[in-house]
Formats: sequence, C-alpha cells, structure tokens
Amino acid sequence: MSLFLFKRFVTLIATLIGASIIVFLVLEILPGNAAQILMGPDAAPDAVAALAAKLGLDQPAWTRYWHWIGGLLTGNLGDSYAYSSPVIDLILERLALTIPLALLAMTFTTVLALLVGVTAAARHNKLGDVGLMGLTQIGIAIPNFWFAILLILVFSVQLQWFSAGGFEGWDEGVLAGLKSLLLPALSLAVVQAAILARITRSAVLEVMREDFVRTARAKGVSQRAVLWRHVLRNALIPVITVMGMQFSELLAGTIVVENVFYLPGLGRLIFQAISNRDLIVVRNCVMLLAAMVVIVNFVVDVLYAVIDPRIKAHDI
Amino acid sequence: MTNTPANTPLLEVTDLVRHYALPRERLFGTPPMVKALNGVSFSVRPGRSLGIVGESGSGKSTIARLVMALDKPTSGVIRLLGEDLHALPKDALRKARRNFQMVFQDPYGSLDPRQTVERIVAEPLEALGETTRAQQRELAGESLVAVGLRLADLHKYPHEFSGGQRQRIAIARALITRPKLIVADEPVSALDVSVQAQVLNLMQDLQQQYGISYLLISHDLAVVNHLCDEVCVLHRGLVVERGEPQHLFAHAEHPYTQALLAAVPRAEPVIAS
Amino acid sequence: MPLLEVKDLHVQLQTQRGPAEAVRGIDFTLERGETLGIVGESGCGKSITVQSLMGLLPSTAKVSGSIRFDGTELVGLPERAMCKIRGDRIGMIFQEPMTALNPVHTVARQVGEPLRLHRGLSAAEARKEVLALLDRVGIPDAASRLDAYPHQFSGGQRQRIGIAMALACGPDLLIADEPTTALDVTIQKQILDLIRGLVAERGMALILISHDLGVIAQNVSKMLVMYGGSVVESGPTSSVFAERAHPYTRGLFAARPELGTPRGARLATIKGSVPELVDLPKGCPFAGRCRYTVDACHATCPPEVQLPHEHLVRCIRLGEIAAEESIAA
Amino acid sequence: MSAVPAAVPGTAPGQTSGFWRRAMHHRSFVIGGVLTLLLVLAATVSLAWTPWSPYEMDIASKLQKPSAAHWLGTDTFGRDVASLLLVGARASILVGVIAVGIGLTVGTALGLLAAARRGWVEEAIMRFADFSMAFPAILSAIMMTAVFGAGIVNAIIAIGIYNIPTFARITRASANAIWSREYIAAARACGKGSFAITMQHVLPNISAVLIVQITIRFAIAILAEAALSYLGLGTQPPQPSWGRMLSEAQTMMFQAPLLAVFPGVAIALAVLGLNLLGDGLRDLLDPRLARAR
Amino acid sequence: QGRKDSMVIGMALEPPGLDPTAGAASAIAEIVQYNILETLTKINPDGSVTPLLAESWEVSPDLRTYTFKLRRGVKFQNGEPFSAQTVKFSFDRAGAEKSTNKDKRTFANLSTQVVDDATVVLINKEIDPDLPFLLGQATAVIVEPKSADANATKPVGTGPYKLDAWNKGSSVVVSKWEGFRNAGSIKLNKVTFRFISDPAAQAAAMLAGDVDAFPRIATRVVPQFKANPQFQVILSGSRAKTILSINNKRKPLDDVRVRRAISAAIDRKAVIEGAVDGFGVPIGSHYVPGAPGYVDTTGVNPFNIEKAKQLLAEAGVKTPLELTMTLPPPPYARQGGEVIAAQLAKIGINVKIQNVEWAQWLSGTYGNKDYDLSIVSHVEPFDLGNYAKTDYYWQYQSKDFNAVYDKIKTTGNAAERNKLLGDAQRILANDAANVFLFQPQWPTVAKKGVKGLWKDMPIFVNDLSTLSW
Ligand SMILES: Nc1ncnc2c1ncn2[C@@H]1O[C@H](COP(=O)(O)OP(=O)(O)OP(=O)(O)O)[C@@H](O)[C@H]1O
Ligand SMILES: Nc1ncnc2c1ncn2[C@@H]1O[C@H](COP(=O)(O)OP(=O)(O)OP(=O)(O)O)[C@@H](O)[C@H]1O
Ligand SMILES: [Mg+2]
Ligand SMILES: [Mg+2]
Repeated sequence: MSLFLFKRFVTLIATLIGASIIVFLVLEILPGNAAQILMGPDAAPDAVAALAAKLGLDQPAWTRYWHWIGGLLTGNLGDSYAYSSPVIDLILERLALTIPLALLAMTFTTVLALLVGVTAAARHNKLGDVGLMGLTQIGIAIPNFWFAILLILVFSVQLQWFSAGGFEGWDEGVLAGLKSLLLPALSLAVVQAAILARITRSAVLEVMREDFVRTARAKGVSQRAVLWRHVLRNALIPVITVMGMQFSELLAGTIVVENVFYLPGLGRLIFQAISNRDLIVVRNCVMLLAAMVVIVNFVVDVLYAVIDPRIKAHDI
Repeated sequence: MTNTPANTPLLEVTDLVRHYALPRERLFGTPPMVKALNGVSFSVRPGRSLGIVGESGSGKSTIARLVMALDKPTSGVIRLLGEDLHALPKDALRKARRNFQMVFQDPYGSLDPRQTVERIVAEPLEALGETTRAQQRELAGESLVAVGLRLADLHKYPHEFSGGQRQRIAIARALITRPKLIVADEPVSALDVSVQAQVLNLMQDLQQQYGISYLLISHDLAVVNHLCDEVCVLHRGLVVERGEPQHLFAHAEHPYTQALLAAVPRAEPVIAS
Repeated sequence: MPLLEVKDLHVQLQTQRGPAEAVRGIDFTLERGETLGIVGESGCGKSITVQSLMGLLPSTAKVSGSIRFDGTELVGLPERAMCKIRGDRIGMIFQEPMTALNPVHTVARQVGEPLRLHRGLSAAEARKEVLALLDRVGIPDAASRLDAYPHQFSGGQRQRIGIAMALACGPDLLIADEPTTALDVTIQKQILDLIRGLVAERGMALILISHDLGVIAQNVSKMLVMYGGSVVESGPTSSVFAERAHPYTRGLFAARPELGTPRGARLATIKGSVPELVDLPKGCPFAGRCRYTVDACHATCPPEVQLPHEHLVRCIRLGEIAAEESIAA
Repeated sequence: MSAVPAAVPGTAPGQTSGFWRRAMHHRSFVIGGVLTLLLVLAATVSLAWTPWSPYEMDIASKLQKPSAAHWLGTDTFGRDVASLLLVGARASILVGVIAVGIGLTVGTALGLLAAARRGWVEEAIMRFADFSMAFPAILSAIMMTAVFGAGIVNAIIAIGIYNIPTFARITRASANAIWSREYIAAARACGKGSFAITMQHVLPNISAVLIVQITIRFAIAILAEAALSYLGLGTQPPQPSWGRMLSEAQTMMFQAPLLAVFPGVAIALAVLGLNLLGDGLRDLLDPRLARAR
Repeated sequence: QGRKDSMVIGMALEPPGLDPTAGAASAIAEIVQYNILETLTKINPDGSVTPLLAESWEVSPDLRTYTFKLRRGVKFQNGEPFSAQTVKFSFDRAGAEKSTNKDKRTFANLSTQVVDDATVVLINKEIDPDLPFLLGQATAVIVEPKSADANATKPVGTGPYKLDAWNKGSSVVVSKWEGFRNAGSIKLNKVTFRFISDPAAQAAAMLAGDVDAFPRIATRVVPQFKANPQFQVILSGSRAKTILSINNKRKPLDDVRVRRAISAAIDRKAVIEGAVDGFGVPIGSHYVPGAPGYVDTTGVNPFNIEKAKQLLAEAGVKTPLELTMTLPPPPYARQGGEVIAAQLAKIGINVKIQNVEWAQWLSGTYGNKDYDLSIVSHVEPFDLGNYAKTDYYWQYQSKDFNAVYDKIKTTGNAAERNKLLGDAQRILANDAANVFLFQPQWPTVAKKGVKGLWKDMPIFVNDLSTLSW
C-alpha cells in the first residue's frame, strides 16, 4: 500500500504541475488587460499604466510563473487585482460555500441515486422499475439552471419556504446555512442523480446475478437485506467511478447554479474574475478546482481498495 | 523416456522455467515471485500425444501458454520442428503458427460471441494472410464438416450452439491449418460426461485421420489415459513422474502420483442402503 | 413422518423463448440421516429441483406440487417464513467456491450471518461460534483468519467456509449442489470426506448433486437419475449401479472414461444433445436420442416401473432392452 | 463421429434483412428511432421551410400565447417559437454529433491503445485522462471563449475535449475485460497482432458499452450547450439553439413560463429518443439477444 | 407594515472594491457615495448641484477660479476632522502621478490652495463650467489621509453610514453612524446591499421578499411588477445615452450617406421595446432630454427603409453589405443587437453578431478600434467632448463640431452655452456620427412601503439618507 500511495502521489504532483502550466499559459494569452478593465474605458492611459505596474503586470511571464508557484507553496497567493485583498482569503471565503454546496449536492445525488437505482433493480422489469427509469430519463434531460428556477418558483415564490437565493454565511448557524444551500444543491443533484441511478441499477442487476447472492439467500437473509447488505457494496465500484467523474461536473455546475441563486461561491468568483481579467484569482481558482478534481480521483482510487478487499493497490 | 526416439521430436522442451514477478508491495526490496515452472523438460514425437496432469496451480496452463508462444519463458528452450520458437522473428513465428494450434478449456469463453462461426474457424488462415476470403470460407466449411458440424452452421453465432458443439468449433478452428501439434488445455473439463465422450472420440478420430499430435493438459487422469501415449505428472512446476499412462497409473512410484490416483473416486457404491 | 417428502413437483421457468417446464413431476422422500444423490447431464434440472426446495428460484418461476418439510408445506410458503427455514433448518453448499462467497465481507461476518439471523447471537458470540465451526471444517489456524476475506483463501478452503456456513445453525437437511466440481481430485476427496463425516456425526439428511458417478457411488445410499426435468430412474445406489435399467443411465455410465481401460478404445456416446427445455418432447424426454425409441415413446411420459429394492424406472421398453442384452451376452 | 447437431433454431443467413425485421419489433428501438428521426427531420425541414422566418421580429406581437398563426406562440422579440424550435434542432444535433464524435474517436482510440499496450503506455494515458478530467467542460469553455471569443465552435470543442477522458476510461475498462477473455488468447495463438485483435474482437465486443455511453454523452452535450448558452458562451445570436432559447426563456419564467417549456420538452424528447435508440441498438447488435423480445 | 429600521437593496453587480477614487465601476459609487464617502457638492435627482461638504462656492467670471467655503465641525468616521487640508489632500492625490483615479485628468488640471481651515480655492487650467457637477461625482470624494489607502476594503468617510461587513460575492452591510452631523434625520439603521446579477434571480428575490428595493433592476422582469399591488415601480430618467456606435474610419462607414442609411433603417421604438422592454426615450443625438440645452433631433434621420436603401445605393454600396457588431455583456446590448441586426437585414446589411466580455470589448473595440458596429450605453452625464477627440473609439472627426465644442468649453453664459450645445447636437445628428438610440430609463422595483427613492438618476447612487419605510 505504501508503494501504491507513493506512486499515486507522484502522479498527482505531476498532474498538478501540468495543470498549473496549462492554466498559466491559457490565461497568459487572454486578450485584455486587468488594469484597463479595472479603470474603465474613459480612464487616462497613464493611470492604466500606473495600475499595471502596481499589479506587477509588466514583468515577464516566466518570472510571474515562478512567482506564482512559489506563492502557491508558501500559501501567499498575492492580492486580487479587483478586490485588492489577498486571494487566499477570497478563495477560502468562497470555499466555505462551494465545498459544502458540492458535498450537499453529492450527498443528494448519492442518496437519491442509490434509493432509486436499488429500488428499480429490485423491481426489475416491473412497473416500479419502468416508472423510476422513466423518471430518470426526464431527470437526465433537465438543465440545472432551468430546474433551479422551477424550484425557486415553487418553494420561494409560491410557498415562501426558502429565500430565493443568497447566502448569509455560517455565522447565522449551520442550519440556516444549510437551508440556503438546499435548493441549489437539489438543482445540481437532479441530473447527476438521474445518471447515477441508472448506473446503480445496472450495477446492482449485474451483481444480483452473482452466485454469492444465492448463497446469502440460502442463509435465510431476506431479499431486502441481501440487496442492501450484500449486493450494494459489490455494486459500488462502477458507482463510485462515476461519482468521481460527477464530482468534477458538480463543481463546474456550481458556476451556473451559483449564478441563479446568487451565491458567493468559487464558481461565480471564477466567472467574474475571468470577465474582470482578475487573472491572479482565475489562475488560483482554476488551479484549485483542478486540484480538487485530481484529489477526488485519488480518493476514489483509494476507496476502491476500501470497498473491495480484493483490489490490491497494484490493480488500480 | 523408456522409448528410444524413432525420429526427431516434433516438440522439444528443455529446462523450461517461468517465474512471475508479482507487483512490489513496498517501494524498496525485491518483488515477490511465483515460481510457476522450475525446469521442465519433455518432448513430443510426431503423431504421438503427451498428457500433462497435475493439481491446480502446478503450472499446466503456463506450459501451454509458453508452448503457444503467448508468453515468454524466464529461461529454457522450446523447439518446434527443430526451431527455437522464442528466438524466431515475429513474421517467421506467425508463419510457423500454422503448425501448432490450441484448443481452450472454456467452450463458452473461447469463441468471440460477435463473430460468425465462419470467421471464427477461418481466423488462423486470416492471420496467416495467404488465402482469399472465398478460400477461407471453403476451408472453414471443410473443417467444420470434419468435426461433425454442418455447412449451414457457418453463418451462425456461437451462442446458438451447445457446449459440446462449441468445443467442436474450437477444434475446427485449430484444425484448419492442418497443424502438426494441437495444444489442448483442459479441453473437456467444462463439459458433461456424455458430451465429453463425443469430443474425446472426435479428437481421437482426428489424430488417426491427420496424424496430429496432442499436448493434452488435464487434471482428469482418465481423460489423459484415454488419449495419450505418454503422461507427465507435474507437481509444483516440476515433472515428478512420466511414462506410459497404463503403466504409470498401475505402478505409480512418486507419492504425489499415488495421492492423485487415490483421490479419484471409483464408481463403485460403498454405502449400503 | 419423513423429514422431506416431495410429491409431483413441477417448476415452470420464464425463459427468453417462453415458459419452460424445467422440472416435471418429481417424487421422493428423505428420512432423517438418509443420503440422496442426484445425477444427470448438465441442464437436466438438478439445481432447479433443489433450489425449489429452498425457495431460491427467481420470482418468475412457478412451483406446483407439494414439498413437505418436517410437516410444513413449503410450496406457497410466504417469503418471511421461508427465510426462517433457509439457513436454519436447511443448509446449502454451492458448486463454485470461487464465486459463492461475498468478496467484500470478512469470513467471520459471512459465516456468522445465519447465527445472528436465526439464533439471535451478538457479534461477539457469533464470532466464537464461527471459530469453532471453522476449526471443525478444518481451516488451519482459524483464529487468525477470521477477519480475512474470501480471496485470501484457496479454493478448497473456500469450499470449507461454504460448508461451515451451511452447517452454522445445525440444519436437519444439507443440500450440496455439485460441491466439488470446481476442485481438483485431491481436494475433492478431502471435502467429500468432510461432508460424509459430518453427516454421520450429526445425523443430518443429505442431498448431494453431482454428475460424477464416482462421487455419487462413494457418498450416498440412494439416488435419482434425472433427464430433461424428470426422474428416469431412482433407487438404492447399489441397485441403480448394478442394474442401469434406463437407457439413459446406461449411456451416462458408458460415456465416462475410466482409468484402466485400454488406450484407443472408443467411448460410447449418446448421440444428439440434451434438448432445450422449451422444446422438450411430449413423451419420454429421452425419446429420439435413445436407441430403443418406438412411436409409443413419443406419445406419453412413461409410467414408473417397479424393480426389486424400491428401484423405479420410467421406461416402457425395459423388456426389449433386457432381451437384447441377453442376446449380446 | 455419429453426433449430428441437434436442430438449433437460428437466424437465416441473410442477416441484414433480419436486422430490420427484428428492429421493427423492438419496442424501445422503434420509439427511440421515431423520436430521433423526428429530431433529424425537424433539422432537415428547417433548412427549407419554417412556418415563419426564425429571424423575423415583430416586437408588437411579442409574448403571444399559442394560436393558429403561431402554433407555440411568440418570444420576447415576437419571433415564432415553433420556427425557432425547428431551426434550433440543428445546433443541438451539431453540438451532440461533433462533441460526442471528438470524445468517441479520440477517447476510444486512447482507451483501446491503453488496453492493448498496457504498461507505461496505459499508465500515461490514464494519467492524461485524469488530468484532462480536471478541467470540466464549462471551465474549459469559459477559458476558451475568453481567448477565442464566444461561439458554438468553441463550446463544441470544449465539450468534446471533456468527453475524451470519459470515453478513454470507459473504453479501457471494458477493453481490459475483453482482453482477458479466452477468445483473445485464441486470436493471439493464431498469430494476430494487437491492432487486428483490437479492431476485430475488442471493439465489437465493447460496442454495447460504447453505444450506451454515446447516447448518455449526447444528452449531456445538449445540456452542456444549454448551460454554456446560459452563461452566454454557447450559440451566438441570431442563430437559435434549444439551449439558448431555454436560457433566454429562463429570465421570463415568471411571466411566460410556456417559453421555457417548449425547448425543455424538445430537449427531453430528443434525449429520451436517443437513449431508447441506444438501448435498442445495443440489444439488436448483440447476436445473443437477437431473438429476444 | 410596521416600522422597520432596516432595508435590503438589490444591486446587479458587485463592486470590485469600495474606493471610488481607485476603481471605475459604478457599483462602487452605488454603495459608498453620499452614504459613506461624501463630496463637496451633491448632485440631486433633477441634476441640480447643491452644497454638501461645502457650504457654498463662488466662481470667478473667467470660470477658472472656484472658492469653496467648507462646512465646519465635520468629522471623519475615524475621528479625524474634516478641513481644507483634507480637501487639498484628496484632490492632489486624485491628480497625482501615481493616481488611478478615473478622472485623473480633471484633477491634474486643478491646483488646490488652502486659504484657511474652512476655505479652499481651486484654480482650473481649463475652463469647465460643469466643475461643481464633477466635484459631486464619486471620483471627487473627500478622503482622510490616514485611512485613504485602505478605502478599498475599509472606507472611512464623513457620511451617515459606515461599513459593517462585506461578504464578498454576496452582500455589503452598512449601518448608521451615530457620529454623523445630522444623525437624527437618518431613518434606517441598517442597510444591506445584495448582489444579484441574473435577471430571473432578481425577480425571484423580489417576489420571495428577500429584497426590499431594486434600483436599475433588469428591464425584462419589470412588467410583472407593474400589475402587482405589493410593489411599486419607479421609472427614472438618466443622463445615459445608449447608442449604436459606428467606426467612422472604416469603409464604407466613413461615408456619411451610409451612416445615415443605417440610422434611417433603425426603428428606435422597436429597439427600445426589444432591448430594454420599452424603458427608454428615443434620442437623435448624443444628448438627453432634461439636460440643459437639449434639442429634439430625432427627426433628423427618421425611420424610413426606402430612404435608407436609396442612401445606400447613392453611396454606391453593394448589398448585401457584411458588417460585424461587437456586443458587450449587458442585456440592452445583447438584446438590442439582435433587434438591430434584424432591422439592418431589411436594407441589405448582413450583421454578424459577436458577443464579447467587457475585457475583450475594452481591448479590441475600445482600445484597438477593431470593430464596425457596437452598442454601448454612455453613462457619463456630459461627454460630448469625446466627439472632439480624434482617437476616441468611434473615430469621428468634424472641424465644425470641434469649433463649436471649443466654444462650449469657454462659454460661461447659460443661454449662449445652451445655443452652442444645440448646434453641437445638430451637427452630430446630421453627420450620423453614431446611431443615437435612446435615453434609458432605469426601472426601480420596490415594495409598496419603501419611501424616498430617487425619481431620476443623473448619476448612479443609492442615497440612503432619504430612504424610509
Ligand atoms: N500472469 C501471472 N502472474 C502471476 N502468477 C501467475 C500468472 N499466471 C499464473 N500464475 C501462477 O502460476 C502458477 C501456475 O499457474 P497455471 O495457470 O499454470 O496452473 P494450472 O496448473 O494451469 O492450474 P489450473 O488447474 O488451476 O488451471 C499458479 O500459482 C498461478 O497463480
Ligand atoms: N433463472 C432461469 N431462467 C430460465 N431458465 C433457467 C433458469 N435457471 C436455470 N434455467 C434452465 O433450467 C434448466 C435446468 O437448470 P439446472 O440449473 O437445474 O440444471 P442442472 O441440472 O443443475 O445443470 P448443471 O449440471 O449444469 O448445474 C437449464 O436448461 C437451464 O438453462
Ligand atoms: Mg490451467
Ligand atoms: Mg446445477
């Protein structure tokens, strides 16, 4: 296991270095200059130049790259051009929303998908199965921003159970915070849950054909218990593989959903920062997202081994 | 080994060793090894058949893979018709393959479910690349008839056949290049007794008809006894005993062979009702 | 009252090509401590028969007839009640030791599951029991291997674990569905010795399925020969082996290569192959493949003919066969 | 030698005619096929004819309810929604076909290569897949549009690129499973090279997995285009696409909810059709299931 | 509705910082101006200029010297006193070499002299009768030397409110400053600015009751509130001019007939309907109704397709003429662009729409002047001067206009100035320098009980001191 962890760690670092180069290069060729954007169209040219110098935009790319990497390692990411406050603070503030949001959405996705997938598999080819799978077909076809508005229409405008968006921070209490993340998480989760439910169903059906299921039933374990205790865990390998991929899609989806619910999250920060050419923010956020995805994939790999004892490190 | 060689051997295996390195468990230190074969030698003369028996994991399939040049030995030499198989260049090896073919254990897994019987049977020809499509079809048909199937079966898919019929298809595929040697790794162990009998009879007939030699791998002593002129008993990657089956089974000397024989249940009822 | 009494058991399965009678009218009884073997070609319905005893068939299967187990009618018994019997009063060992165990649960958990389920033991108590069971079936150094996973055991050891699981609650009836087909001879011998010992020791009834006649001969006192979903011959093992009254039984015995036969001798084969269940003929299932077939064979399913020693055969041509045999001799 | 094969009910030699005959009896294939055909038909018809010009504005009659003149009503610019839907089908098909095409060709090729070569090639390809997975479609689309400007082409490329690792991973996993089959060993014993084996044995046998994945990815691509349109990065005006219609209608959800319903339903039907078609195709192409249903 | 002392105000965009002297985003002023930071003068809803931190001022006849009398006893929120020195500091800082003030040029032309603690004299190098107005804008806020550099995150001013919290990406909270010179007149104790950019989300937030008032809400969502008795809708005039800017140097747009043809092809009514859902007033030149010296020039190039086609033909333009239209992100541009493209198609001009972000617009369109057509709202109250700059992005050049504009700059007499302004407007209209589309009206949606909202908006501010329930 230690060797496996080491190897995996090395590739993880290599991936991150690759990502950092790509991110830096792509942002390097972006047209438009942060100083000009910040100053607006009618600003005096020398004012713009002064700002550019202040922001360090006049140095060569190579220097700035090293500067950035050095900063990444020491935790000093520099100051946002636009907010003129430390990027690290900005990002941490936003993460306090985006991570709980993504986790909540992932939880919804998982719970919904497992419930629907396992139930459908248990009623294979019966009415319940057909009905649930029909629902997932619809679920797959719904764009998340559209579903988000629908949720707002019903739960905020009509029923007034939730506010239509916004996030007051965790100071108001964990419950209040979760409440304002509920609808966004749900609208993020619905498509992913539909996809995952279909995958769960087929994985469960596959496992249900295995011999050990019969063995378990021969011991007197009831159908339901067999499903949840014996079948599900074996079906989890394909399920978590897909979950790993979905996590990155969820993270990306937050860009859209945070917009609809005007949540101060990482996704919106990136989107705004790109249009502001606040490259220092973009660069670090994109890097962070990439790192999160890479780390989630790493976790998924480790989870394989946790779920299935047969999988030794080297099989991965 | 009791017989003096009448002519040059068809297949000659000398000091075959195959060790598998398992992936390292830790960063530094030698990776663990599985010593599947530890110096096996035997030879097969033209038209004669050799059986290899042994318990699970004794290295039987490893021998088959090495002889078929699907895997490289750690050391040792395999000569087919005097040529060192593992030293042949790629192209020459492909040409040489017409002389040795293989029949696999699992009649359900060894036929591509998405190909027609025609394509399956003609595959060795196709790989050789010396014949046209039409010739391949014709030869495939002939081969199929030789194993007791019908021409009409050419257009069917494997799933439309029973286990015994599938094993016939596999044999037809092995037969199509008129090989001198067929390596059969447990060709009947997945089959039912009655079907097994059909396949064994077929193999016997083909041997007589075409002068094929078999390298038959099995854990069923009776099957080997039925088909082979000579038997090697394999134990932990070594040949512990060899000889004519009749003789060997009657006068086993090595304790492992004896244990093996003792374990075979006799079809004589012992419990009185 | 016999422990198990099966009368006119029919099982209909839903296949891709429509409904198929996989088991068509089977009768047998089994007393406590008695051993019964079932032989027959692959696909003749052996497993379906025993799975119907356990209520393990897919939900689309239709079972009719009567299965009385210790006075309880199992046909139509609700799933809940059936769960109480499975694993407690009837234990089952399966063919494939490699796939019959759940790969993601520890051995202790799997073997302990029936104990916790039926005996209501706590995890710790179950663990103690499991240890004893694993010792009993001969897992070396069982104490240290309780928390190991199935893939860490060899095939023979896994089969032993399967046996321990089936025996956990001390069942009255043990069903072994081809328990050794996947194992090589030396290990097969160990396993069969183990089962035989346990049966003798605990006085369980045993149903042993195998298509290996040697295995049957060595392990059971009476046997059924199945073909095409019905029993074509049944009786005491010694009697069936001696008489081989049904043409199919003969074919089966003759097809088996045996050590000691001279090389080059041809094996007798049964021509044709087992018919698919959906297109089984109306009359005798073996009609058509049988040398002695006459028109009457196709008409109806032959009735049982009683031979000495409670030996039953379903064939209408016994006389002719006997006559031919005596001529040949 | 006496064994005569039992009569096996099988398919006639003429396979192609049999395929269509079977296909016509396959419920999901037929329904999915009809829906997909309608989608293609809508796109094709729109090239020649639409009830109204999709670019013709009549601001005076904006936001009308469905009527005989405007079957599905009009949008905020007074354009005919039905015509927009017809023309919008083109963009959706384009996005789906090309984005999935990119992912399928490149990703599958990489996955097959990884499975065939194993060792460091496989390791490198899979790490590359992990790496590109780190840039979700929306993220790369945002970055690409920032560099090259917004437009459908960049959206398609971004979605396509994201599809590559998905297909690569799935292909590799299934291909590895196929490579461990005995019929592959048989082909190798015949002297076939990795390339021939990959094309003749591996690819056909993973086609079922690929087909299902294609239909799912197609659906996701259409949705991704919608999300990008929502952010203003997808199809550019005046070219309509379902995604853009949806994102425009989204601002009108409180006043004219029907505007958001029509493109939504269109997307749902297209996705449903493709999924059903995929399921059907998978069954029909599998000789083992040929007789089923 | 009971008495409430807090309010939530919606804003479409979040400011990048809170220092209006360092950044140009109008969102900065919308939060801080008049609330936290104050100016010498105050611009009122009607466009008039009245004293704020100054008590009064005098202008020399040559319009070059301004003498401001300052309010006494005013303190900054950090306790420092406000005086002539702070004014000098602020203006010198704004005009300094390193300054990043948007109006740096204005301040660079000023020299500020302290007469006594309560008197400053400003001497302007150029003549600008509008100086009192300029000094009421956010770029001219008076800052305190010790705290000035931290204003972007912790603004310290003399205004009635102080910053409580800035939840980045979400909201800014300000609360009443008890030390304000006139604290008694301030009704609201706490005001939250919440940032919601998505139009549907804006509507949802209003409907769900999360936001009490939303100035400059997206026009798309306004109609539904008009009919809703729980809400009030206020339409305020502005000094903004939404125009279809034309690259006057590009062929064939350098031909005045082509530009006139484009003007004549555009139905402003439909554009207003399509771009801002009817919330706009047609204009004919770069000047808006309500501004001093306005003349109606909408009749100069009236909507007339036949005329437009004829003009194109006269200019010898072969149709279809391919032009690109570069559109920045705001809805008025994106939606208006679609409408205009459809209208130009009718006279044989094929417009290719290119949507860009502000960043690209600024560097490509504005900076490199690489465009044919664009749509932008020019929000500076008085910016005719841009037509006199030859390098401005529309690259308009006219000797006549420059002559008139030079006179405007030096004319102090209102009547004379207004006449000159009228001339300038007519020149621009005749030259069809750009297509002048409309003066936008900013809709404000608020709950019924909200009082004191500005009716007109010459500049973008949210004057909290007037608000109450
Ligand atoms: N690729 C491999 N990597 C590592 N070990 C291997 C590999 N292939 C085979 N072995 C090991 O080599 C030994 C011999 O294997 P082989 O398959 O030849 O046995 P066998 O005699 O054919 O057994 P069986 O009767 O079960 O088929 C076994 O211990 C097996 O685990
Ligand atoms: N779930 C099922 N659905 C449909 N048909 C089935 C099902 N299970 C088994 N069958 C069919 O029923 C017949 C009898 O099967 P069964 O498993 O009892 O055979 P068996 O005698 O145990 O054979 P083997 O020796 O191969 O285990 C076979 O033809 C099989 O294909
Ligand atoms: Mg083997
Ligand atoms: Mg069975």
